Amino acid sequence: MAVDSAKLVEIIKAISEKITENKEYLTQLDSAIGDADHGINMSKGFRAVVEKISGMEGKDCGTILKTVGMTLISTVGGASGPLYGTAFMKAGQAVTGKSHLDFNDLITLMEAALEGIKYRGKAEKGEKTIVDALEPAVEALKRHREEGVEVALREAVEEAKKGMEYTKDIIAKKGRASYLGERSLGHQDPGATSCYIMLETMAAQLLDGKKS
Amino acid sequence: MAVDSAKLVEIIKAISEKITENKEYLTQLDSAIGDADHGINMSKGFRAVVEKISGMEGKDCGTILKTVGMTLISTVGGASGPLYGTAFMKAGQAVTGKSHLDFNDLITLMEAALEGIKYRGKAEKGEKTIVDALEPAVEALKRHREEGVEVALREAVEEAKKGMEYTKDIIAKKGRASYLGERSLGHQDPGATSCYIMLETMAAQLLDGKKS
Amino acid sequence: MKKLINNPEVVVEEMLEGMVRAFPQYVRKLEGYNVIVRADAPVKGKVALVSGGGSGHEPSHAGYVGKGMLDAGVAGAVFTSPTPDQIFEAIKAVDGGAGVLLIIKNYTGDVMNFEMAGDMARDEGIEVASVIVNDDVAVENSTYTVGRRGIAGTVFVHKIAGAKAQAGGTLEEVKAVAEKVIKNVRSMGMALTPCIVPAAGKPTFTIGDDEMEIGMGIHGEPGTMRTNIMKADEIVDHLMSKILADLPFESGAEVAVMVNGLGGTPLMELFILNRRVSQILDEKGIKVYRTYVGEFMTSLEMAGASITLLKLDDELKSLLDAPADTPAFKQL
Amino acid sequence: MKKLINNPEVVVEEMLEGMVRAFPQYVRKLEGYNVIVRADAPVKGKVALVSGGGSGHEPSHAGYVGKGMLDAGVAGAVFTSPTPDQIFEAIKAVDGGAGVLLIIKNYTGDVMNFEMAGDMARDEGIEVASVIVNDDVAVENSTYTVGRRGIAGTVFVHKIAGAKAQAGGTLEEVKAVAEKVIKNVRSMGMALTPCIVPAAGKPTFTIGDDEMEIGMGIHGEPGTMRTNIMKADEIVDHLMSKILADLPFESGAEVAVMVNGLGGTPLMELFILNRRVSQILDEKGIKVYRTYVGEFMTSLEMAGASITLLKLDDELKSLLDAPADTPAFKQL
Ligand SMILES: Nc1ncnc2c1ncn2[C@@H]1O[C@H](COP(=O)(O)OP(=O)(O)O)[C@@H](O)[C@H]1O
Ligand SMILES: Nc1ncnc2c1ncn2[C@@H]1O[C@H](COP(=O)(O)OP(=O)(O)O)[C@@H](O)[C@H]1O
Ligand SMILES: [Mg+2]
Ligand SMILES: [Mg+2]
Ligand SMILES: [Mg+2]
Ligand SMILES: [Mg+2]
Repeated sequence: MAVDSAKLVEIIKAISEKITENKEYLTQLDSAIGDADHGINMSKGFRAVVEKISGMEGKDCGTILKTVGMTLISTVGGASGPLYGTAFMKAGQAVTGKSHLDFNDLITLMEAALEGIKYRGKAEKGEKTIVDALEPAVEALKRHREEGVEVALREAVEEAKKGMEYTKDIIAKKGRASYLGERSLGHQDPGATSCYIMLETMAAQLLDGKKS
Repeated sequence: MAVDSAKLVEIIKAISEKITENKEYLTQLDSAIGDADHGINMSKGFRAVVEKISGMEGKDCGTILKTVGMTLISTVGGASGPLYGTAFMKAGQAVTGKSHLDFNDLITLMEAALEGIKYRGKAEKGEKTIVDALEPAVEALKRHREEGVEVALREAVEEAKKGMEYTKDIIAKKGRASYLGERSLGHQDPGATSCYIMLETMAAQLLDGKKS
Repeated sequence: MKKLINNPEVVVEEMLEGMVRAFPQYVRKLEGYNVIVRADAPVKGKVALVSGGGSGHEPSHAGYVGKGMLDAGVAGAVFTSPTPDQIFEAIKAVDGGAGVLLIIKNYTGDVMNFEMAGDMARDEGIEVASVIVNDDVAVENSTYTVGRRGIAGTVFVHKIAGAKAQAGGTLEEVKAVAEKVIKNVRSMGMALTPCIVPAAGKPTFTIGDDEMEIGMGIHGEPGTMRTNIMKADEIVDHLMSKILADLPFESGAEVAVMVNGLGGTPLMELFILNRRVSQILDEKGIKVYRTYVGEFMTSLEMAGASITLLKLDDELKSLLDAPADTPAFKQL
Repeated sequence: MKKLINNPEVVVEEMLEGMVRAFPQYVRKLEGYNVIVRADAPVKGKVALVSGGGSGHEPSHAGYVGKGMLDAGVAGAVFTSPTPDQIFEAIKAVDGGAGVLLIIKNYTGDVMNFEMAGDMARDEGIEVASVIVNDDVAVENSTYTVGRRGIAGTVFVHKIAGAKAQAGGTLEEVKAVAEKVIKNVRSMGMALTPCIVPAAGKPTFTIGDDEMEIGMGIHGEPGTMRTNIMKADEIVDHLMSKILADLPFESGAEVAVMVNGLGGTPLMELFILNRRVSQILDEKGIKVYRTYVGEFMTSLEMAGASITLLKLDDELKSLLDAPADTPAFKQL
């Protein structure tokens, strides 16, 4: 695997498209246990991101990722803006100056993203947040590092999905849903869902790339 | 015809009952061209009237009618309170001190009532108000004076009914419905309707009395 | 009927009790009457102002009882003018020897009940004058009808006549300035939804999900026109065209603006309306001296709004600027 | 969706424009940002107060910008915390050299965005402190969760910390008194109807004609309990029992009361609620020092209300009594 800046921009555009496709769905999930805006927030943010990074194909990957992060921070607001924004910022910082990303870079930046979200949101796994999808994915990437990018990505997406689905069975301890207490049970977390969508889209893009 | 105080109280109670029966209907008429409260206003007023005049069978007819008027004035509010209140007050003043009312007294007090309403509301016939039912009735009473109370009352009720129905065909010039302009066309006036109901109930009471 | 009430029969009494319990520093209630008066009433030597009408228009009118505005607010049943005896009690309680001005909104019922009360007070030797507010341009004025309704513009009468009385004006002077306000104030409203009178338990009218009512009164009485719902700016354009043409308000004039919510419309939307009001006035060369945005003359929980313009001269400006301290209208 | 708006995408911008056009004597807008600041900002030598949050809670927070309360209100998208750059601009615009206090309602998004902005400002050498308001007793407090939400009690923080800053308090002192308010203020709300976020176009939740939601937040987020609709007094009894038990408020205490409408509930009903609030406090031997009834922290057009009690001491009383002059909160 070798992702250049152009490919990175393409991946981010694909993520933006998928998020926008799922705008209603994410919002509906948020209406059950939050304030019915997660899809609106995320698609607004990624619309701005796509505008900002179009024409950045010449820049290094770190700069592109940091731009994504800054844009999310300055356009989304709410909880998801600072969280995903920090994740992309930290990911970008982890790969500063690189014009290409290999599989190890991918793991490095994913670890940084997870760390960024956990630093910003102070959530642990099991609290019904983005972390429940992201952390198992990052762990899978690391666990399957030796088996190569294809296996590792498939495992990561699989684990993210399981983590996302698991959020139905737990009580929210962080974010707006935590105010619901027991009533948050049975509902899938919107942030974990958007995280899974992003991971899955990224994987599809990378695996596509691999085949070509 | 000879109505004593007890009978007068009985008639007023009958009117109260009929008004209450028609509470919804009068309110519904008022909702089309007014503020949807005429039935509520009138039944509230007559509930208070019945309470006030119970036990007044010993008083003279003038006092009873004035009490009805004062009670309506001090409990109803809105337009119909002062209008009907003044009508009963004036009717009472016209028969002050009388322990019995004969047919001529009836005409006298009805004329006084009409005058009271017109003085208070400054309305003429044809402006879609109480006057459109009351004035034709009073005129019929006078016109048929020689033919006796039975004929005269039946004619009066007939004319009141026609006047009430005629309010559908005219534009309101007085009261809340006047703000509607042309849009008041096609709707029957609530006040004319309550007036017809009162006249009809009174007539039925008097004619019943006659046969017995 | 989704309302935070206990019993439709006593909403007015319970509301007044809640109000007096909230604002004992401003107001008290006359025992046995639905009348709210200044805590320090009667104010000796000051012309007293009495207003009122049906309830359901809160904070009108009892909310404006206090220093620099009203001396008494008389609360009728919901959307029903109070009875003369209630108004009479109010007059007696606030008369400080300098006479009493009745501020009446132009509805047949209100006019008759207030005038009867005025007669009763005059019989007792109290000097009483009255003015009738008729600011609603939705209603065509014609010599054959009862004229226009009084709506939110009434609050400007309270404010300005109240300031004149507070400043020591005589009954004649206070009445004169009230009439000047009435001559120079114009309003018009619209509604998106009906309201429910507690005692009736159902909406005052029915309206489609995509419809609105223009020229709506404040008692759930139908407006002058029903149309498809329009954008905020289009609504303001329509209302303003009627209001501006009526006085008329012309380039160079100075005005006070009131954007009044009818009860169910949030402040956010009122500000969006004011944006367009202010733009139009800019375009016309009419200067905005002061703006009031909020709920001043409501219609229970009805969604909708009215716009009021008051043309000002130096006298009106200085009286409008005067401080006022009441539960619902404060100005420093 | 029946709303007096033009375009759901720009409701916040149009609202702020309407607000600034209404109240130029009080406020101005930072060009390019959804930030409202005092017309005379920065006030040299005074500690500046910055609050904000999602829009849709009007008059919170921009309505409280003015003398004796806030220096800036930052308006996010409807029900969405503003972004750090907006808050950062607000901080820079109002810093008068004595430091800036951020008043944050306890929502994950608000806390993160305000804290990021605080970091940005500190990087530029501005002294910044912050407090987090969490008055909503509906939400169980637990060490495992993020704690309670901030709702209408926030307005008391604005008022009292604002008075302290106006009186010349240092950043430390202003922060300390804000924290004292937070420690002593408790609220709880309920809703009868949902509201519609303009950009979403449909209600935030569905609810039966005979149901109500208890412990409702101010963003259309579900409450803690859904029940059949109750009488006003029963609702107050329930909310008050939770509020009183929590601090606890005990006999002999003195309190300020706020009965806050969520947007669609008319003033009449708020007064009916206050009647019972005041009765209960009487029964418990708790003295009401001041009462505020109206719309202070809304949730668009949602029908419903919240009750807030603030336990007072001499310091809080004198700061609460201090004059304030802002578009939405005036005290003489
Ligand atoms: N402390 C946190 N750590 C990680 N994720 C969080 C945290 N708090 C909230 N989230 C995520 O944010 C999502 C909600 O995002 P969004 O709806 O956009 O913001 P808001 O709650 O401000 O409306 C939740 O579903 C949850 O996954
Ligand atoms: N000036 C008037 N003269 C006679 N009747 C009138 C006048 N104004 C109104 N009315 C009558 O009053 C009725 C309305 O009464 P009501 O609904 O009780 O009072 P309000 O209009 O104050 O709500 C109208 O239907 C009309 O018949
Ligand atoms: Mg959300
Ligand atoms: Mg009526
Ligand atoms: Mg009426
Ligand atoms: Mg949100």
